[in-house]
Amino acid sequence: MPSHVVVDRTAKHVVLICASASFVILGAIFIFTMREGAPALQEIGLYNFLLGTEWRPGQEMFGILPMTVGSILVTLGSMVLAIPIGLACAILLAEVASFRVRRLLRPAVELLVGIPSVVYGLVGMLLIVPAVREIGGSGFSILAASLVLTAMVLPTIISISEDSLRAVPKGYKEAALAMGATQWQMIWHVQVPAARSGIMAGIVLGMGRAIGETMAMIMVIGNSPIIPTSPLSQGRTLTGNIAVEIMYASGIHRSALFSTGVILFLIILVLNTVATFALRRGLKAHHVA
Amino acid sequence: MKKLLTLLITAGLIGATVLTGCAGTPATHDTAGPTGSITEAGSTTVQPIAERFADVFTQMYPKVTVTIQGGGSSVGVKSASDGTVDIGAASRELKADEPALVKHLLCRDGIALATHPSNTVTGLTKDEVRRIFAGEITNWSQVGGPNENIIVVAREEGSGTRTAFEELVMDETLITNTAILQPSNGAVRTTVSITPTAIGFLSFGYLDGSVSSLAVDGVLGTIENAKNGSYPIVRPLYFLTKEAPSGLVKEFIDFCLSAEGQSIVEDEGYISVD
Amino acid sequence: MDPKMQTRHLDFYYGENQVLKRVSLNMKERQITAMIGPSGCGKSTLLRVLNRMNEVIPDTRLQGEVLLDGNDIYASGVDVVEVRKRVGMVFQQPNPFPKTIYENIVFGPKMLGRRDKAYLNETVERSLRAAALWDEIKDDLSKSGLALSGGQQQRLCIARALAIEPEVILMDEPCSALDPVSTLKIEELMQELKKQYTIVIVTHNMQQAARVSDWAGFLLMGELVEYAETNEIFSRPQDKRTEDYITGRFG
Amino acid sequence: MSPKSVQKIAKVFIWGGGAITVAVLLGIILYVLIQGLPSVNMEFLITPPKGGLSGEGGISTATVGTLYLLGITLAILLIPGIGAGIYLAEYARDNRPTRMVRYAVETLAGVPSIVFGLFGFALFVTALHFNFSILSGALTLVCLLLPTLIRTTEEAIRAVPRSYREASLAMGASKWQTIRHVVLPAAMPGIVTGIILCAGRIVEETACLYVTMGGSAAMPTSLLKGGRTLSLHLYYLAMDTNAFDKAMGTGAVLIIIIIIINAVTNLLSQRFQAKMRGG
Repeated sequence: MPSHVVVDRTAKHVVLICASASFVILGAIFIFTMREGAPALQEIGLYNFLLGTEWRPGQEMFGILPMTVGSILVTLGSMVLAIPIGLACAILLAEVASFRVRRLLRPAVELLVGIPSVVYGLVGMLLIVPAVREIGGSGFSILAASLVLTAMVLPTIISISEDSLRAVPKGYKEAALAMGATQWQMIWHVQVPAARSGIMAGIVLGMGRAIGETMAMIMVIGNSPIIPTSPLSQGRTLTGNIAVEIMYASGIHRSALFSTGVILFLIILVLNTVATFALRRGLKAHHVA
Repeated sequence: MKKLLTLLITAGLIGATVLTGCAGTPATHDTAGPTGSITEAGSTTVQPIAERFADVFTQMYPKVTVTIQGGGSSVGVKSASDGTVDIGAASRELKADEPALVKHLLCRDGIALATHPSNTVTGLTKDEVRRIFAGEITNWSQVGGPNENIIVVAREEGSGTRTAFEELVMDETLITNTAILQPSNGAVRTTVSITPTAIGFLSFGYLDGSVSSLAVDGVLGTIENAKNGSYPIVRPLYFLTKEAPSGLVKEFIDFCLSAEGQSIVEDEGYISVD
Repeated sequence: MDPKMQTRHLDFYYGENQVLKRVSLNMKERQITAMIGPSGCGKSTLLRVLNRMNEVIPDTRLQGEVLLDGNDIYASGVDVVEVRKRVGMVFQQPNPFPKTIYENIVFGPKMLGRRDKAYLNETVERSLRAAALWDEIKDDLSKSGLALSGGQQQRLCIARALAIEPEVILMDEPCSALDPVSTLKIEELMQELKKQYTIVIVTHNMQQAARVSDWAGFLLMGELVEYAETNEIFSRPQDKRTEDYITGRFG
Repeated sequence: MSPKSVQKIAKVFIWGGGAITVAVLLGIILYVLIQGLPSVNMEFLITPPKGGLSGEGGISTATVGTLYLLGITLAILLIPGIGAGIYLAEYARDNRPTRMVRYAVETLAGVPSIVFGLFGFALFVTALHFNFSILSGALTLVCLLLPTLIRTTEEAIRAVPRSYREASLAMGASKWQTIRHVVLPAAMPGIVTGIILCAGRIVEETACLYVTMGGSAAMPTSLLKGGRTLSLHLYYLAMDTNAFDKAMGTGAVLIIIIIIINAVTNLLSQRFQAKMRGG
């Protein structure tokens, strides 16, 4: 066999092994967290674990509903602000801004992704928490966490929405303008609906980032395992539950934290599948057109 | 391009190595003495003292390396019993369901009640403390302070400080879940120091000017008061070994319990054992 | 004289779709054979089959034989690299690598394991001279191949193909992306090259086929309708369909 | 309301969105720099932090820890990451195994950092006895960053024109020679951008390192020693000490590093795009 054939074959196998690595890692993560988390689920029961409202490891009470609610609330809270701001910024970048404005704004958005989450947490702790305390409560709150998250998910929403707004075929836009629509009418009634799937995907991925955020959350949310009763109330996220307690936990407690990881993993799995589906549908829509 | 990549990686590695060399421990003269390594893990309350012990010990015996890691009291118990480390550290008594280990009483630690320096309340009874952390007393005016809601700051479940606090103060009642929970003594101190109406508990070793320490049952939280037994919230800090220690490990523990070791304990703000 | 290359009863499929139907064709040594026909008739596919470039595209199937000096290049045990070394190819779009001119030309020899500097230098000069490019760019060898004009890029690609000393050169509409002056240069170059190499060219430009080729074949829907000497086919086409095509009645 | 006044309101909305985004960014950066830069000086950069409860000292060991982690992580990450990217772009057919790999890469990209941390904690720290160490942190980061590098590599390779491959193959180069000598060099700018992106993530990342690196403030003298990165150091300073000035100083250093990394990425991709065009 000529030597280049041997090299070719070896290379092919090497890159194949590389490619299977991510599959193996994903499997390993699932199996490991599952295995470590299983004893807790067996002991506590899925129902009590998911719907229990008390998290008191010392008393063998492991209900993660407060954390699930906490994660959902901070995520929704951040979306309330991030969606309109992000969408506006994406429209600005994709359609309205001049080349020069874009050249300033784009790196700004990229930079926003790069700032470490602990920096967001620190700024949140020193600026936002005291500000929220002025309204009431301790300041460590769902509201403070939502505000910090807003800044963190903005870039995700902006960049994916901008891409999908740009992907809208020129023909649509020109047709609308030629019929006498104002620029805004064109954007709102033609471009945004056409880019709907992509914008949805951006929002869903932003939600994924919000749910997954850990360090900034534990720095500003207070980490109380209670179901928040108001935006000023403290709370705890699923991610925070793991990070705050994993270092000192043992036995069933430790196992319950791994189970929390499994739940997080499953939530992200669902969100990602939704986002992928939305993106694909968006692409298909343009192909048909 | 390839060069740039290699550069990136080697720059990282070389930079790390060079800096390690420059900033590493000062060169010590070669003295005869034991060689080998000791590993310790467990309670983060013990960690700062253990790090000081390790520093001084390795200066005495340069051929010995001592690795100190955190992890918490439960980790200390677990890793000492399964042999992952030579020495485990715990800042509480062993629980009934935990394996039996050899305990070495290293020192004692008082747990202080910390408030914001601007708070006018200077003392509480032990029962008031319990009721505040249980969520029964929720306003400073109920204990002689201004009409402000009390913001309770506690450690998270599993922490040795929390376990000790529960044993010494809470007396079977539970710490309210509406408390802000922070994952370290330092984080409790920070939270109290930036929250005017907060109260938290933390190890004596962590007290500094940023928070004020309350008197409990009329006794101020100081080392002397803890030592003479009048301050009510004091817990033991242990080194744990699987069996009676021997060789290098024994040498290290003996050093910690010696007069020299105990002076380090006092330096760090803990209570020495005589 | 035996033909340099030969196809025998060649069938070729993309999936279920048959694009070549029992094509049998002789390509004579040191002559230019042109394939003409409307787009989609299979002429580019036929060209790719001649140096097994069709194998790059997945899900294709081939039946029949392709002979190079009488040996089937698809027989088992034949090394595809050896085939492509002997049968070079020039593409429709000039496609120099984003490397220097020098690197572009020595790429092939290097891949085949030639490393000695002297040989490589000599190869660069020989190939560029053969491609009539040497005088224009001999001082710019370290410039990017992409910095050349379109016509120069295509001649660079020809030089690159010549560097591995092939016996046959396949040209897939080599002038379709070029201006008339560049086209003329390439056509002149082909007449030079023909003295040493066997050339097969695919073109949709009938004037070009008439100008440069010695033999011409007319392909229609995968079928070789007619194959003869070029002046034969253009002056006295035997098949009605060929006549219709070259007189411009369709296509 | 007339379309014209709607248009006016819409303009305010659109420009408002942009303005808020810029304001948030500038607000954070300026706040951290103004609060932090006064504590940044040569001494801050080269003295080791005291660690523990004390916020005293500088950031030297955290800087070394970051560089160390950066070097080790990239060294382990590059081959599997780029290799998998090559596979997906050049070899993969549209079949079940390929779809499974793609699904794995997409899913892995979304898994939260703390879940990687749990995994690293269970596998590297506990099961494999690497303990809290640079190595455990690096291996966890490799898992976390793999999808990023795979995706950027694949995209960069797909952007290489088909004609390059054909030219190379037609000259008798084998498939691997074509990839190695034609495709990869042409895709290099994209791949390098991906690698720098990963470097940025290593600098930013905290959650998964928080539970795998131990956070020792001492100089990391070997792979199996614990350590902290600048981000982790910032976390410990902010949460465990009252040294907010030092925390801000560390934040300022981090922000400057990130700004430099972003600038280099932009510069590189511009320069290589120019080169590809034949400048």
